[in-house]
Amino acid sequence: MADTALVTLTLLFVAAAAGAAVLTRDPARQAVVLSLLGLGLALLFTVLQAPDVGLSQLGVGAAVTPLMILLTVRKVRRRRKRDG
Amino acid sequence: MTGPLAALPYATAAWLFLAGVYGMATSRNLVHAVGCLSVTQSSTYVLLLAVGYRRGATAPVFSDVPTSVPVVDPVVQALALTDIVVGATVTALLLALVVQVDKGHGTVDPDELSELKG
Amino acid sequence: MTGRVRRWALAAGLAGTAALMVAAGTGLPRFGGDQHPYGARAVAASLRQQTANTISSVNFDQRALDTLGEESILFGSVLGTVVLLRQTRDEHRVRPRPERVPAALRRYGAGLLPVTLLIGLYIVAHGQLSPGGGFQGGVVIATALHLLYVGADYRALERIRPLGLFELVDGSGEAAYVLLGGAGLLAGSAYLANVLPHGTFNTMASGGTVPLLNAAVGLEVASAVVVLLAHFLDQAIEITDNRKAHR
Amino acid sequence: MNGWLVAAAVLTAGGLGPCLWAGSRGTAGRRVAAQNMATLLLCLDFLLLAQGYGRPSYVDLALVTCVLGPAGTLVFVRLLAEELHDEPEGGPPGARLLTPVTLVATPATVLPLCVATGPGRAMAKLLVIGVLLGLGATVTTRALRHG
Amino acid sequence: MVRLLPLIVAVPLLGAALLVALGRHVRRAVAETAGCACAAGSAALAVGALVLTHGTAVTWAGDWRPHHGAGVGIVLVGDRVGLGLAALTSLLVVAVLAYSWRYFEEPPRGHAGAFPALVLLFQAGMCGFALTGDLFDAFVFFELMGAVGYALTGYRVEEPRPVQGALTFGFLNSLGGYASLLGIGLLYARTGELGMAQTGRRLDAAGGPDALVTGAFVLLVTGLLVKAAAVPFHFWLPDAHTVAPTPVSMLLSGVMVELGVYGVARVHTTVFAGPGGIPAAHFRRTLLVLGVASALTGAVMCWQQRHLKRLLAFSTVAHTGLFLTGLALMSDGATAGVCLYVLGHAGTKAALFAVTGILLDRYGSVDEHQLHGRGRGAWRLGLLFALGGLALAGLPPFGTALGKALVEEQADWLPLLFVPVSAVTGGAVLRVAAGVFLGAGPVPEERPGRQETAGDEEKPETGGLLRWLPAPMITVAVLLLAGALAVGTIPGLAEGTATAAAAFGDHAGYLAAVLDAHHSTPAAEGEWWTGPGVALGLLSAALAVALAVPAVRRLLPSGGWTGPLRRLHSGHVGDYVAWTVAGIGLLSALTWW
Repeated sequence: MADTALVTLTLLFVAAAAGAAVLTRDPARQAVVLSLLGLGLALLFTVLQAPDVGLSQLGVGAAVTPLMILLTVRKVRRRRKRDG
Repeated sequence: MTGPLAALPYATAAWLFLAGVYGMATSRNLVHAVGCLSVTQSSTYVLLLAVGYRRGATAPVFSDVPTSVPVVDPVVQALALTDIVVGATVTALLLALVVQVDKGHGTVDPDELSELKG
Repeated sequence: MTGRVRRWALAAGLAGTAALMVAAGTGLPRFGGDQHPYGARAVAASLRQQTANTISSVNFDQRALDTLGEESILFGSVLGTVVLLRQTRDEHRVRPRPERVPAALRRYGAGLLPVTLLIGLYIVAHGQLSPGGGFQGGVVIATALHLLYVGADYRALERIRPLGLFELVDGSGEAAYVLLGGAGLLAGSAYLANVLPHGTFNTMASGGTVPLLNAAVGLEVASAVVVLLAHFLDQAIEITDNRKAHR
Repeated sequence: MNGWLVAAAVLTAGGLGPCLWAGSRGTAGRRVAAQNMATLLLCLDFLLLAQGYGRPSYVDLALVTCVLGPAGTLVFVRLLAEELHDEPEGGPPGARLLTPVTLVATPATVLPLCVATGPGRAMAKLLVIGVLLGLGATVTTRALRHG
Repeated sequence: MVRLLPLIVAVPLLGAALLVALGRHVRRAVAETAGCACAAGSAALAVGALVLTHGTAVTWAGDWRPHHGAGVGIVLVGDRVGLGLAALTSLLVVAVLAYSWRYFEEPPRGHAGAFPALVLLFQAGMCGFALTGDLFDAFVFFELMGAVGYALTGYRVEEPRPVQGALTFGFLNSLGGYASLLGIGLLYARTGELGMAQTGRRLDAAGGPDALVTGAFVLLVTGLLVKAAAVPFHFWLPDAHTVAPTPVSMLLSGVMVELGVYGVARVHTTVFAGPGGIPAAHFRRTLLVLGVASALTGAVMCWQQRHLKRLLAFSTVAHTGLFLTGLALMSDGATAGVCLYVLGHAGTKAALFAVTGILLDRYGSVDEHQLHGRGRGAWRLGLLFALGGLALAGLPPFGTALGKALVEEQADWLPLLFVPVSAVTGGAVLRVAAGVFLGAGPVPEERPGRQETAGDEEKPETGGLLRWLPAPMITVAVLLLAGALAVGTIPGLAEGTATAAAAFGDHAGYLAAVLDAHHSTPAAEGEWWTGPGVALGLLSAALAVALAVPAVRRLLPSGGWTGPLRRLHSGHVGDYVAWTVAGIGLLSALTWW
């Protein structure tokens, strides 16, 4: 019972986070939502009894990918500012 | 899980795929589009792990449980792991290309990229 | 093409794809079912090979060729990113100003760096036993180094990050994986065969070649992620071009 | 019925859900604060799950979260510094919540778990995670409030 | 020998790893020599395996052989077609590395071996994809060639266009790859297997196909069709091939796209061709519609181009369409024809790209209008280019013509598609050859306001303009064209192809060879040139000339009616993504009803 509830809740969380990530059109803010999606996926994998995958997802989805996105955004903004 | 909830994992996978595609197709910012691509990709993880799930079973890692307990499918987990690496690296490559698109074209709005057509 | 045509194509495509998925979904087995033939065989094979973490056994033994491909993708993407984000002729580097970081943050970064490194090494080392492995641990190790960036500034990170060395390790990790596969052939078996003694179940020295391949992957992933992030950081912080917008 | 899993479910619905809500709207500062809160709650969630499933090895997830989570937040703070600069004095509203939540929720989760596992290596691991969480929360709150 | 199959993939990987690890310490010449040596070693292994083994070479990675048809390992299947493609790929990679000897002005600082290393990784991805007998492993290698392909396409980062083309390539291929993986997931849910043979056997045992099998098929082939650039999944191809460095375009057009076609056929014959798979009529209909659409779109768009590399890229779309049409017939004779056609096309197309690259480096342009008459002195280059055009049109005895003739024999209506399409693509090349190298006809006037990609902004890839023709470049182009000629003139090759095709199309034979180690060699008569085949080849070559001559004199209408089609090729990632999902919808409709 608690198992079912956990799976259902995390699935809903992931689905909602994905929708939010797509609809957040500003990439810097999207990076934050994507990080939340990554955390949600890590939790989902854990309740689906895949801790190995959850660990990967934690590292990649919650840290590395948002970092790369933010760095790209920063690079783009820096050029904009210089071009004025 | 029974009843309509039983379809929820699969429905979530489909939703992730379609939502990501929608985002990519309507995106006005290439960085945002790359983010949407990673949403699309997460549908594959969800589908794979949902397929391999087994009710009342635990992870196929026997460091702290006896080898007789029922476990979920390890193969899909290995596939999902590989898939995550693929996703991260593709994201990195595409973002690197976006940086260069910005340098070359001075924009990251796909509507303003008009060099290749016809 | 006008936005209108795109919207129609997109709407039709999404509707069609959704219909396909719904229809296909009706044929899927019930969520949480008991039938996993391949999974059951993989668990049995893993136990025969004395590998407690079945996922590691699948990744580094039973389906080790997939992981070779996966590592090559990582390796190729990092190389690709290095090439794509290289400093071109019309670009120059601007040293960033040293950042003023609050003392608490500085201490936190300095204190957490070794802790995180240790956790990363632990995750790599226990890959054949408990959840984790070369990839997961490698990412943690790479992230640990970047605590220097948040705890101090980019110059501090650059000082402990000899990129040449990391590239050497990156390449060596990939080469080690390929060569360990070849060892199977030399031993008279097949490529990537697990030819080492399998050891005792649930100890550090179990799983035959699994821990070795795992370590090779750990080396490669840690250094690959460092190199990857280094190039993004360089672009975001240091490299400046003289180019105006194209048009 | 497994009390630990029920607690995890409650934490997911009552804790992570609102974090997502707060993280998908509003200013950048509010979003980062929500993301930071989410890592904290996720870490506690992992601890509860490990106990609920009877799998001590799942604790590694919490261990990784409690170091990567704050690190991620600090990266956000550093790279979004300009946007966070526009926040009102004292940081975004969510940031104020973090310290009290940490101070209440972490012991409320870790101590019962310690009781359940009993003394030993597992308990030491739990305490380390608790301490790291507390430190992380303190540092990230400060960073969020002072830009 | 069979055990060594994985080395075809491993040798280039090792080469790439060493090139990166030691990249800072070796000189460029050493790095490039080492790259060539690794590629050649892999090529030798592939050719050796092709010559020394008979039938289907099967080897299990890690020695995880199945018991009673059930196993846990990954199988590499070196059947004739797979090995042949691996050999073709490797040989082409050697040619490309030789062509690009000292090609780029300077490699990235501290990375003398970056370009050869990337090409080696690309080779490993393509060979692995050709040899694997496992669905997920195929996905991994698919992604490997994709990821490296994006980086190679965007290699010249100083220019705006390559990075845009590479980005489009990356988005669409990744999207396709994820669709494929969803398909693999669905199949796994049904069968609990990942091996192609195992999956096929389980599907057959489960009885007739249902919506899940159809859905899995559609999603799985979506990725492969994106790679194969079939309409409406093709939009990335012209953008990527136009801007990629010339040696990379040679590989992309020469083999990578064809591997997508191979993947569709391979997955179909092994997994879906049995009683539990997709009904033959549905598969035929799907492939025919896509094939014909690609052939026509490619031909029309090819004719309209003035950017030489874009012109060649669209001709690849057209020829891919012809390959798909040939495979749709699902007969051994047609498959054999397609195999020969692919071989001939690889040589021809790579040679044409090679010559175009030389033009770019010599004259600083690949624009038909700007180059008009400037190639008058370079008669050898002109001759090569014109011969390439004739080969593309299907002039006997080139391999393209033999392949085309063998396919056309399979049905009466086929020449109505094959002859015009190959004539138009060949004619477009001949038109360019006449204008550039002979200076024939009036100088084309600009048509302002027209939506098109001109080729006058492309920068030479060798630093400065070349003052003479570099010997390695010319030699490679000549050898490639000679290879295309050899395909049509060596009877042994056609015989071998016939056997290969018969085994390739044998669903039950593949399953037995992989799972039961039960080898049978289906007998197959090698077809050879026939009177009608030669006549049709001559006809399309003549048509190509007949099209080119008035085009050079500006006597043909300007093709304003193609405007809407051209506007669809908008260079907009969002548009292309929309078309890709629309394509999934189209595929569903075609396969379902």
